[in-house]
Amino acid sequence: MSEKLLMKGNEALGEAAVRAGCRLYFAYPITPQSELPEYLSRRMPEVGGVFLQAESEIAAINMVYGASGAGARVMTSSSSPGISLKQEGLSYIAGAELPCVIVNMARGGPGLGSIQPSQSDYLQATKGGGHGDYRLIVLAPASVQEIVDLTTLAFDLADKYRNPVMIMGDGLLGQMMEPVTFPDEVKKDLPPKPWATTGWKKDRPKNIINSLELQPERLEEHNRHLQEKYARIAREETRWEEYLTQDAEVVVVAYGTVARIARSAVEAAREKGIKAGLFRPITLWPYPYDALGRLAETAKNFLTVEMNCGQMVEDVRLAVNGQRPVYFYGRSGGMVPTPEEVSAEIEKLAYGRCEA
Amino acid sequence: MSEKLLMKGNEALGEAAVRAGCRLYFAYPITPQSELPEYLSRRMPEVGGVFLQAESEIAAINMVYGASGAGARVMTSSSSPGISLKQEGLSYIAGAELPCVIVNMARGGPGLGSIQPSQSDYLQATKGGGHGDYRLIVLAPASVQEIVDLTTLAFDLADKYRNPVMIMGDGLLGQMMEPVTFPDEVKKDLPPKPWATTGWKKDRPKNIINSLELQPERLEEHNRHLQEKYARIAREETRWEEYLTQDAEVVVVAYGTVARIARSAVEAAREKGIKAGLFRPITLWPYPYDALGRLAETAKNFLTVEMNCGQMVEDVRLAVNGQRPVYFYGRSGGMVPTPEEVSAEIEKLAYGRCEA
Amino acid sequence: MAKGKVVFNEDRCKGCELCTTVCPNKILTLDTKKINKLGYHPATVTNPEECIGCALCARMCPDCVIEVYRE
Amino acid sequence: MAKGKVVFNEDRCKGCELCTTVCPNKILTLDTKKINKLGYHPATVTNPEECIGCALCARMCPDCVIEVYRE
Amino acid sequence: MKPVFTRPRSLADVTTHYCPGCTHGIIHRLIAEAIDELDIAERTIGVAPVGCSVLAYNYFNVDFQEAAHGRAPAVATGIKRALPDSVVFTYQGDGDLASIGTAEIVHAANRGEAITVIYVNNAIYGMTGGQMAPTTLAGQKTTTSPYGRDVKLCGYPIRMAELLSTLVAPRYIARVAVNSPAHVQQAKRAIKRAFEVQVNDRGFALVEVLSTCPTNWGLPPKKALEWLEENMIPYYPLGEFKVPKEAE
Amino acid sequence: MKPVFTRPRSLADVTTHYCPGCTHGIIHRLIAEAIDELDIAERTIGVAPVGCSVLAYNYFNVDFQEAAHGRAPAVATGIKRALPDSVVFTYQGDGDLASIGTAEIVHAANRGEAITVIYVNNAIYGMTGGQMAPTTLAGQKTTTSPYGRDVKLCGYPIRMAELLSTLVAPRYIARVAVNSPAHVQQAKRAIKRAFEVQVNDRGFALVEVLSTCPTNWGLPPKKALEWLEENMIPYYPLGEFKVPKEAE
Amino acid sequence: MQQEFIFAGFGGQGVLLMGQLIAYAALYEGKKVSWIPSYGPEMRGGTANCTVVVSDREIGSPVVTRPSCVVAMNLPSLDKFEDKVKPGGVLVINSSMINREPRRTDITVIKVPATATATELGNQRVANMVALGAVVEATRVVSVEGLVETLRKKLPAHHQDLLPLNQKAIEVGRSFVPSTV
Amino acid sequence: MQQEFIFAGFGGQGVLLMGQLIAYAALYEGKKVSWIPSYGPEMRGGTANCTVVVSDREIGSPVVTRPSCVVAMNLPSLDKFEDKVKPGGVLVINSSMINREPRRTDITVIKVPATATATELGNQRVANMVALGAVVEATRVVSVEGLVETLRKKLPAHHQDLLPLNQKAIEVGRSFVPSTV
Ligand SMILES: Cc1ncc(C[n+]2csc(CCOP(=O)(O)OP(=O)(O)O)c2C)c(N)n1
Ligand SMILES: Cc1ncc(C[n+]2csc(CCOP(=O)(O)OP(=O)(O)O)c2C)c(N)n1
Ligand code: SF4
Ligand code: SF4
Ligand code: SF4
Ligand code: SF4
Ligand code: SF4
Ligand code: SF4
Ligand SMILES: [Mg+2]
Ligand SMILES: [Mg+2]
Repeated sequence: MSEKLLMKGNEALGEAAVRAGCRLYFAYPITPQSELPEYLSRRMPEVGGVFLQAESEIAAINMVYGASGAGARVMTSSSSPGISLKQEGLSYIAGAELPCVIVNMARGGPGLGSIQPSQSDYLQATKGGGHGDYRLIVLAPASVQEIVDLTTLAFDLADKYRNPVMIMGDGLLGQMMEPVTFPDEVKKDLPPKPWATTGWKKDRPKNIINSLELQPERLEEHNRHLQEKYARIAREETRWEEYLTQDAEVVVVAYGTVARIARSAVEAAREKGIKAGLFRPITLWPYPYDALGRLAETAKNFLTVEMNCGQMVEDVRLAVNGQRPVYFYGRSGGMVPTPEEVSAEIEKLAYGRCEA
Repeated sequence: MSEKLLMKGNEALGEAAVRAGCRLYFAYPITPQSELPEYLSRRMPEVGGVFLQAESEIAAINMVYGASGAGARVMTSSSSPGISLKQEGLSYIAGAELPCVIVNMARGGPGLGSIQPSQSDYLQATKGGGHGDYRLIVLAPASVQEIVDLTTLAFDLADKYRNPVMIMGDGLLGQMMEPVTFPDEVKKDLPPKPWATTGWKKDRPKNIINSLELQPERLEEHNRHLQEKYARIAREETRWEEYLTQDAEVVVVAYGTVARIARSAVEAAREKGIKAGLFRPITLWPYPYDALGRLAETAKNFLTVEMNCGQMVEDVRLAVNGQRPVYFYGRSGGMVPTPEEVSAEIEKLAYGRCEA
Repeated sequence: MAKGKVVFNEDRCKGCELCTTVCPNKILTLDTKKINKLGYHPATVTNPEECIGCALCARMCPDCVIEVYRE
Repeated sequence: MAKGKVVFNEDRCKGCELCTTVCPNKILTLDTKKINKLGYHPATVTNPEECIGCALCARMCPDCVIEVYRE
Repeated sequence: MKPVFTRPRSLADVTTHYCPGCTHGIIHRLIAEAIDELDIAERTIGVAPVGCSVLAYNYFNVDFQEAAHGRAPAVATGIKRALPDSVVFTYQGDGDLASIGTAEIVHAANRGEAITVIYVNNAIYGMTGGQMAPTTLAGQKTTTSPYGRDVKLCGYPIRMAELLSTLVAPRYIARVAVNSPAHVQQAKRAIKRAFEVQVNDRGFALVEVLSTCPTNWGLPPKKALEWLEENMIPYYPLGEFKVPKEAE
Repeated sequence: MKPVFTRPRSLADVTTHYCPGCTHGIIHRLIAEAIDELDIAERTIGVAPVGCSVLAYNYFNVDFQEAAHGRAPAVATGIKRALPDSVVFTYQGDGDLASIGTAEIVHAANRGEAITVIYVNNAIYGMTGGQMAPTTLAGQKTTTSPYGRDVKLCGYPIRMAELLSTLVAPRYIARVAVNSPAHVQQAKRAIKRAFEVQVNDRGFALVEVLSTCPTNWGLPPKKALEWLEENMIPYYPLGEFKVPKEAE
Repeated sequence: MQQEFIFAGFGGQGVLLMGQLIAYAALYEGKKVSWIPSYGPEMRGGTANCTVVVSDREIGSPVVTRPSCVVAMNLPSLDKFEDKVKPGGVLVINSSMINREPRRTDITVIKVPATATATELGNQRVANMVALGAVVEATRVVSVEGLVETLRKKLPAHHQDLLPLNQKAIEVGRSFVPSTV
Repeated sequence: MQQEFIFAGFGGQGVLLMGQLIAYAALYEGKKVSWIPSYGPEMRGGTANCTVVVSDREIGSPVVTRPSCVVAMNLPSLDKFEDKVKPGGVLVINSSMINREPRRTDITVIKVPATATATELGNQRVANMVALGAVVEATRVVSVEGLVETLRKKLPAHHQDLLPLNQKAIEVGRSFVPSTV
């Protein structure tokens, strides 16, 4: 591990990608993630990699498709409106089972919205903003160091499962500086990709990167294969973190930036003698339904806190499945909930809540 | 009501739009909805309307934005990949609160997929394929006549709530011919739109069509306003149909094309003495959670049937909220479930099911 | 004497008549008595000895049905 | 004698100096003693009597700060 | 004394958010003057882009729509087709029009939509903090071309006026600059003409305006005017590329 | 007897799904011949479009990627940047390249991506059943221009070769046709040259190929060749619009 | 009562129209009907088919796995659909274009030399009407009068002169159905 | 122990750097730190600020509603942030640029003529260092030695000659803090 540096989330993500062996990056500027293309425009040439500013988000995601299909570790990034533009491309990439990393440093919506942090792209990321039955693996870091760690993981998971992986951040995570360390070694031993289109020298079957299947029977077959893969990912890669949940009566569920704020609130509640705990999903898909559902045995209430109008709360409800009440507290449009606000909500639940 | 005609779903939709007062239509060809632009390319000039084939789905949805902002009744249509491309535009339209109608004659995915019918864009339509917290009203017809009726309704709801409305069909509905009648009268008394940009003659405040709000406080305000509107729509506009549910022990939940197939299966089951019933959501958003949840009092099992790998089943679970088991049966990739397959699933549940 | 020779991969022929159109000697035609695997009347040569092996037919064939040989 | 007259909407001035650059008589300058509402030193005219009312300053002002009058 | 220069009525009486010396402001004023002179304010609808001029809707006394990034020509098409008697103009930056919005401008132009496009080329992405634009000059340093634009890797700056002039339908296409009073006067004539073409000929008109971005060019406003003159004009020649037939 | 014409090795030995007499097949063969003659099959990667040639990946003996509608130039860019020594070509229809994919082709060309683009202009959307394309001729009837293309409402057919030739970076741009043996020979030379430009000069090359769609034009294949000659070539002149410097 | 039909053949044989005429005729007789075409890549030049459901009640699935009647106007259609006919159902084959015997023995097979008959009648394009005559005769899904009336309504004005020919074709088609059916 | 800072001023006053130096110095002393800038439309030409949290434990929210210390380098910053200082907290104001008195009485106000002092020291750009000296003296968030050491590490090689000036500025800045604080 190298020296601790203070770095912005966006830049740390770029450096982590380089160290994970990513050598091609295609993107289009948008606030609040532009430090990432800016960083990589300097850094990629240093390592013999490719930084290319695409003409649009759509071009960028399709460049990713091409480069990934050619066997490269490749990344793109954007923020909310730009991610919406990539939905067709994402569906194609998932359909053709191409590994790649997509970063969303989300901002307030809908529409042009604001450039302040938000989590209102949760459903888009986890339920499929594009058409068809497909899944992105969605990783939600809560600190700059975790951005680094999950970026490394993202490339590995992408290759392991031939699946696109999204890193779901927000403007705050992208702009924030925190201390980080990087793995010293630059990733060299990348997995072989015998399926990639690298030129057909007749030493293997001809490779075709594709998501078209005009025979519905065969497309159904392909969908079954995808669903089996998704089930395997759900079994093997679901990640979360629990904090003081063992005896918690009020379980706060939050991810990313909000999870940090919620932790402060949980600590404040504990100081007041309230048995509060924090459940933090790290993979938003696959969602830790089982782990969260298990907490319903001890918890009396669940409080979902999000920087949106209520999106992950649906997954919390699905996990809790009617065993306990699930409440929601959210701020939207780029507003960030404060620890005090969350504490107040916890207290309401701990001391009995009037409204449903 | 005029004479009964046999018409394809795509064409009937076009005619219904014209009779609902829609005078501008922008779209890009894609199977299996191309009969709709083809029909309107002939029909619009007859009524002095505008048919314009856009250079892309993205251009089309943004033309819709402009025309709707200028006060017109306007529509676009596409099928799955093309709908994915419209996600940014849809988020803008929802954010700016513009009334319009979007048609998705869905096909098998993900990616290029097939051109056969599918329901695998359910989550995209209902949970927001675009960024930000927004909702489309989503109407799911199950016959050509219902396409006509819901198209008329779509334009009215759009104007009433200043909200985009999606008609969610599939390739089969678009291609199928069934008898239809149309309302005789062409809609004339369209609601006034004082907010539209029609040229500022200083007789009202200047009109701006917009979704930008750089102050997060104000964007949050706007989001609250939207959420209140959505809550109102949910209260006032949730639609569904129940068939033999009163005493049903097995409740099949299905919409659109699949609901017809499920109804055949329910009838077959009743003939065998099985107490089966059908719950058919007509609005996919707002989803009839309450009505469906109430059935948990009598039903023993819920069986969700979809032309996908399991999407609406999440909403069924949310509605049933753990009170009864919810099962899923689906076909994907353009395959259409048969009444026999569904009957077999119903029987499994009626006579006890081994697997969970 | 034939300077050239044309060989048809008959089951690939779609009976489009582009070859028959361009043959300078007009010696190609569709064999209306045959139906090939694809369900078309395949092209055939009527007067093989008049073929000059110019390969115009082959160049115009969209389905690469024709091979041409020359002395 | 002044043939022209310039009037500044001072609180709109951003002190960019485009007007001062183009004035043919170089009679415009930033008033470094003043800070306007926006926090800038606003432009001002040093020798108003030399103004010929050519309006070049106004045409170059990105913030429409200047009105020009002429005899 | 008679007023020889006053604020145009169609220009809203507010402070803009533009940086000091940014010539977006001049271009706004020229548009407002054209609208006033043609007396079309009451039927004009503007379309704002995503870019530094995203708030343009606040700066004109006409109805406005805010378009998604690059899509202003499509939005304008929707408006114009809905209201054929309106006067519709888009105001777009070079990232907006020449990068993400390439398809929309090419096809609006090709269709001959009766709209007026004001295309502000400042060789950079202003709003997002100075990234490279497709119009960024060879060797020019930006936050995403930190070693200077390498034409081998990113290609040459794109000349949209020339490119669009190959199309049949557009009636008026010109390139002007706003870096000196003389150029501003030319620009004014071109912009007015671009509106006239819409009003009189129902044709498509586009004016590319070379503009400065002192902030992201890292230059004081006065120097920015010079940089434009010395670097941009040689590569982006001024002139009228297409003019309505009767006036040819 | 010696073979004077045999199936090129790079053309897969399978039946295509194209309609009888559709000249997509001729163009496929010309590409395969160029690949064979330059002996680059083992490093060639094709990019198929969405359009009638969507299944092109089955018809060549080279690795292939299937792109989303219009995005082939972006996909090709990704491949080429990942594998600079590969030979990458896209095969695109006129709907694909000149309509939805306008931005991608303009910018791949403008960047001078070292790829070869084969652009098949048949003045219609073939695959989806004969809708109007941006290239559809004035007055031409299609399923979405049932009264004939009205240039007042939809603009004039777009000439992409000319439009792209205004850009600096492209090294080779030509328009050819495949409606007669002589034109096929010209087309063959142009296509080969477009690959050579990629291999030798690392430059962008595009060949627009005028092609027939007997099915959607509603003409027998032979008549379609004539229709192309009589209607398309006058509007879409054949020729080389840009050639590599040394050969000028 | 519900009957399900698949009409299949080459693109040019008018099979989609056959289905539409049956659907319309049934509609005029107060039945519920649905019609769906095959659509997709096979469209291009190849075969086409459509499925028609005629019923007394609301139609559930418009997609049919086991039709009560299949009309095969050419060999590929017979190959594709023969196995799907519901046991006890009807299979009408255009024997002019199909030179093999059907394998099924649990259904009623009606051979109609539709193309040949049409050619004899002077217009190859009415082969579909010949087959339709047989269909109506064999299944009684609609009355012959109803079918002819439908034709009259649906023939465009400038083609009304073709009505007698079509009517004749239907009549001849009926005659190929053995009276035992 | 946790301290939260907001550094605010004009874009050119180096307020983002002030925050980063404190964050680095605290990091080197083994603390947990976070730094966030204001970003957004106000960036352009206007004011800038950053928030720094220094803590012994993992930092929860990096966003701070009630900072324990605010540094206002100009008047708009004072107007914006004065009310936010936590009761009992510290408010450092650049009195060279701010001509009004703070209203708060429940906090410690430290007036530092930062700009004037920097000008006196010969370089107006070290005004931020003057203020930083006061901050460190008043809050003890890091040691002065640590801060200077951090500066040494972070000054680019070709600017190391500026170190003495910066150090001097910090020292003078400290002197503006009354010993009672
Ligand atoms: C879909 C989308 N992509 C990217 C952005 C971010 N963005 C905002 S403005 C802009 C570019 C502005 O540059 P330009 O069009 O040249 O206008 P300028 O600011 O220079 O006037 C970008 C990329 C966005 N808002 N939406
Ligand atoms: C995003 C998207 N939009 C539309 C389609 C439907 N579509 C498929 S091919 C095609 C056009 C094909 O025309 P062209 O590119 O000219 O190729 P051709 O078939 O004529 O060779 C369209 C619109 C699609 N598959 N995806
Ligand atoms: S080779 Fe020439 S002469 Fe021989 S058949 Fe072909 S076209 Fe005719
Ligand atoms: S050109 Fe080819 S496919 Fe067409 S008829 Fe001749 S041989 Fe057959
Ligand atoms: S009007 Fe002319 S002379 Fe007078 S101040 Fe302005 S530029 Fe100078
Ligand atoms: S040009 Fe305008 S804004 Fe600039 S200094 Fe002069 S008056 Fe002020
Ligand atoms: S960033 Fe550039 S273009 Fe934007 S307002 Fe400032 S100077 Fe003008
Ligand atoms: S539809 Fe047209 S372009 Fe497509 S294969 Fe058939 S003839 Fe060729
Ligand atoms: Mg710009
Ligand atoms: Mg085409």
